[in-house]
Amino acid sequence: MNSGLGLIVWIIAYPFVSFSLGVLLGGYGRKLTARIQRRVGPSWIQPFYDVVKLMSKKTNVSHGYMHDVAMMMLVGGTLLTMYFVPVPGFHYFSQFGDYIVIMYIMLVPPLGMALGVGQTANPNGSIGIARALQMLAGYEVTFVLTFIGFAMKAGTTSMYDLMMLQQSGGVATWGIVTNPLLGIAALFALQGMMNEKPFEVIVAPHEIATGPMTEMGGKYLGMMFIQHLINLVVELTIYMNLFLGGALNWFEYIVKLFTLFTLVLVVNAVYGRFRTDSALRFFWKLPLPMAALGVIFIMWNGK
Amino acid sequence: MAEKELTQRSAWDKVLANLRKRSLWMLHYCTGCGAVELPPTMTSRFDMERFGIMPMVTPRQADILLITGYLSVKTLKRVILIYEQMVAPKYVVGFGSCTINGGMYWNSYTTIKALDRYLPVEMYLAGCMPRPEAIITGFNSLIDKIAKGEANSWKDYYENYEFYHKNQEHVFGDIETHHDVPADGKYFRVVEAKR
Amino acid sequence: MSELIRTPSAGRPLAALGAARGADAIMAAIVAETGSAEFHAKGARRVEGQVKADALHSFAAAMKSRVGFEHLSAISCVDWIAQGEFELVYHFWSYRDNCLVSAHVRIDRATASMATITDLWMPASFFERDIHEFFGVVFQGNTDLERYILTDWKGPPPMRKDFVSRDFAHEHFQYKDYEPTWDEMIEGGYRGSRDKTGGAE
Amino acid sequence: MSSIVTANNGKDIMPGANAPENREYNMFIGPNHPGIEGNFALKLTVEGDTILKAKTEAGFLHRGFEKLMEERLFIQNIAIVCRICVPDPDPNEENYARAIESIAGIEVPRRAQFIRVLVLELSRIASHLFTFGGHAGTIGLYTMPNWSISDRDRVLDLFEELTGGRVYHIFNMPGGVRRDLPEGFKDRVRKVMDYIEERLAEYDDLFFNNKILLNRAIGIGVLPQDKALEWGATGPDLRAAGFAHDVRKDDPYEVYNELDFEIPTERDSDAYSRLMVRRREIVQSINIVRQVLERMPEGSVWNKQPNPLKWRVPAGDAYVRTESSKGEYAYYMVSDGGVRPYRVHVRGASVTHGVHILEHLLTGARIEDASQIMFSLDACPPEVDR
Repeated sequence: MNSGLGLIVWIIAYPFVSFSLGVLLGGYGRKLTARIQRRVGPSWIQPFYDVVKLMSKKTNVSHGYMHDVAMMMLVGGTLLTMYFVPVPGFHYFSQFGDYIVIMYIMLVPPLGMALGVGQTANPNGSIGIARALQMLAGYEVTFVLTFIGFAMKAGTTSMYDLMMLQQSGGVATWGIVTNPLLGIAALFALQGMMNEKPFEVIVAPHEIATGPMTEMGGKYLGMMFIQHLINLVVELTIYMNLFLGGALNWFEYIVKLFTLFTLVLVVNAVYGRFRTDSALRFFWKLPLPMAALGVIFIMWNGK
Repeated sequence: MAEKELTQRSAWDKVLANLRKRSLWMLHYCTGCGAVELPPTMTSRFDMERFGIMPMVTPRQADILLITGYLSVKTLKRVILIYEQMVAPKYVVGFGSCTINGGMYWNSYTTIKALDRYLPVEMYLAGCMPRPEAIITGFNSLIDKIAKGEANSWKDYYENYEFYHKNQEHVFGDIETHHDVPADGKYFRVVEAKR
Repeated sequence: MSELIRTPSAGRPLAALGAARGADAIMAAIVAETGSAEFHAKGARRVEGQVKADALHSFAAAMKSRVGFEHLSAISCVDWIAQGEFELVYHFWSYRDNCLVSAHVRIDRATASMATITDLWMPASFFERDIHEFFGVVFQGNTDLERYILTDWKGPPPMRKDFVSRDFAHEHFQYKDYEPTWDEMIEGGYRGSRDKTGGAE
Repeated sequence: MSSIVTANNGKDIMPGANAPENREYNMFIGPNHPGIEGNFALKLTVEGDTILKAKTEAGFLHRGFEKLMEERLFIQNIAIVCRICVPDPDPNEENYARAIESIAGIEVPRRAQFIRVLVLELSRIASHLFTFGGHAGTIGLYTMPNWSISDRDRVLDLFEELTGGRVYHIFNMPGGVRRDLPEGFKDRVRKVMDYIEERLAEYDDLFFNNKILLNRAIGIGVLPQDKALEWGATGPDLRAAGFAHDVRKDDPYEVYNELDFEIPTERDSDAYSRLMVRRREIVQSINIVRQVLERMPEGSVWNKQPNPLKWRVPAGDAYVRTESSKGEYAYYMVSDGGVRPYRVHVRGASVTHGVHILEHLLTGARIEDASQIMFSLDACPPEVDR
């Protein structure tokens, strides 16, 4: 499938596939949260309705050039990341870029958001962005460290190779089984990466009115929603490929994706949000030492 | 005019309206005591999210402006600013008797008596205060209106801006908002459409 | 059932404040400490009396420090338009005696000026600002008398008796086409346009 | 903080960039603030994440109740007083009725007194459950509001059966209450009380012992006892500072002096203590409700009053106090012997801790904690605005 016509079809269809997956994930998330809260909850494809509604609004508010470009950086950066993350049947771009590339591209959306929100000149937005960048120092360091440890052991940084390595021996070779310390530390980082509670202070509707999204309305918010939904898939897939053995067929992929997301959501539903300083303190006290220990452990054993 | 517009709806408009009605975000701006019946409506027992209705915190994101009860002059000013910041199509829902005719504050020196003189009201929910069941029924009829393409009161604000602005000035003396409403009307092609 | 993290703790024992006094003992203490003799008991746990306007500040200071009434419950204002006076009522509560003392002060309606007690009780600043806003009484020495609730208000102080809410509303707001008339049928009737001596300015 | 300096001659590229007036910025929270019990605005002067100065702004809910009451008959006012405090309306009715009774010397039947206590305590439970939901919302734990507010609905259903209204009850009349208990009502109240007691254990697991709540609420917004007394805190906020004052005990009204209950207090006077005082008060209120149901005597519930349209109250004044779920709630009523009250002054329970105490506690706090501090004081803006 990774050549010729199949490849072109994949490149064109992939954004739509991951958007659809994102819609299903988002809808599932809202439904599951509602069930935990003893509610019926919205439709299973509610995010789709939301996006259609937002994109059909008559938007006449623009705060300037950067505000518009930021939306492209958001969606473009996320789509680019998406192409480099291998999924069943499509890993063509993995040969051109390993996890280090992904790491770089993944910083484009937050950067775009920071620039765009900066131009809206709303203090709530700026505070939200400041918090987002601070939180980055918490989860990003942890996640990168876990990856470094993992890559050192496997001797490769290519996400596809790492995935195939884990697939070679069933569950016993999954990253989370072979390196439980790294796997669990990365799970915390994933929670922060996805902005789910307890690391949700960036949007905190109670004091800063959804932070970066304060001034976004209509099509701008629609773009942010699309980015958010695709990002859900991308981030969960990255974790899956690194620690849960990835997936070779779509059935396995979807089962793992939803299971992982369920875990994230359940934690999200029963915790409040940390303050920024507490969140950083938490990251540097528990997951980061855990990841560092894991890396040291690997270095010790490796040589 | 409304009938003519209805017959002119294309198939795409109809599909869009049917999708749009499934997602309505309500601005969580509670102007009066009616707000106390909103938490029960939002939470487990009545669960508004079943219909895709969610509370949102900023005007830019919201579709529905719910005026939950009496509006004091001080709040009316904020409500007008908020309304103009919202992105069209937007719907004002008057909630409770006080928005209709002043309710039990008919002789109060700070509350306005008729909301539709200052903002275009899509729908009223009568009662002091309406029960959660009434709120949900009201929202469902708003959803039906949107599906049929009849919820066009927001255009009225651009078409008859002089009327609303005159009334607003009658209360405040002079009011300055951040939006150039007639220009927005032209941008949305609402004002031309009338001619 | 899970245990709560923190167990309840005992509060400050009321006995530490000293034994509670009865109304007579309180009145005796007031006379001894402030020299105001015009106080009388009014039901259980209620004592009230008159205080001269210029003596109020020293009276309040003595009440707080020496008589032991450490809580200012409220300051109320009444507009006696027929007598041309405002009546300010200071309500003091004693945690020790569980008794309320209401000190009534009459001030002239035209000058409407009074000494502040914000230096004694911080909560007084809310009540004084409120009375300033709604009655137009100026509290000398209170630095925070700017508009709080009626920020954009242009009319006269609304709680004065010569301000008629209904007339003001008719002038400034737009009504629906119908209007209730029941209030003209009952005793006393609508005090607005028929008896428009002061009215809304 | 060091100033921004270039290598060139040590000159500032941005002169004055670090001057205090340029480091600070203004931030507004509200009035469309999700989760407060009404509109209320905070104007904050902020440096970084720290609040340097806080100023409250009220008046968005001002309806001029005190003026409206002067222009209406005594009987009409019963219907509007409950609107003054939305989440906890019954202390208003209680105060209004008791002020008239005290001026006119009207007797209230004993059964009516018990029913009033029942209604007041149910209202307190409902109000506290509402507050838990709001407080949990400020730290982002949205499962809690979903649970506690829908449990509050069970209490509202009881109110609806008893009084006909879910939120506003218009139930206390001068001289008694409007209706007797319906058939089998006592059993239904007991059932709801048992249910809420069970649910409190679940709330402990989800909310009161939640690690995030402990992390965020302990040590936040500390109001020392001497300051609490000096600044005029009342009710649960004063009891959280360890000072056991409760109007129900110290200035008893209705039949509270015959009932057996405790006043929960806390020591630390932070946001968590104030929350826990309210949580313990629910247990006490359930206890009071059970006692009331058990001891309630038979008899009439209303001493008939004359023609309401010509109902005059003799000249006189009265200051009545009630313990609402927010604190000391008082009415000062003056009658000149006419058909309308001459003056009613409403001393809302939140006028001290909703305005000045909040301003003081916010100074030096962080933005993240602002809404939590506000909620922990349980200030009710409609009481401030009236």
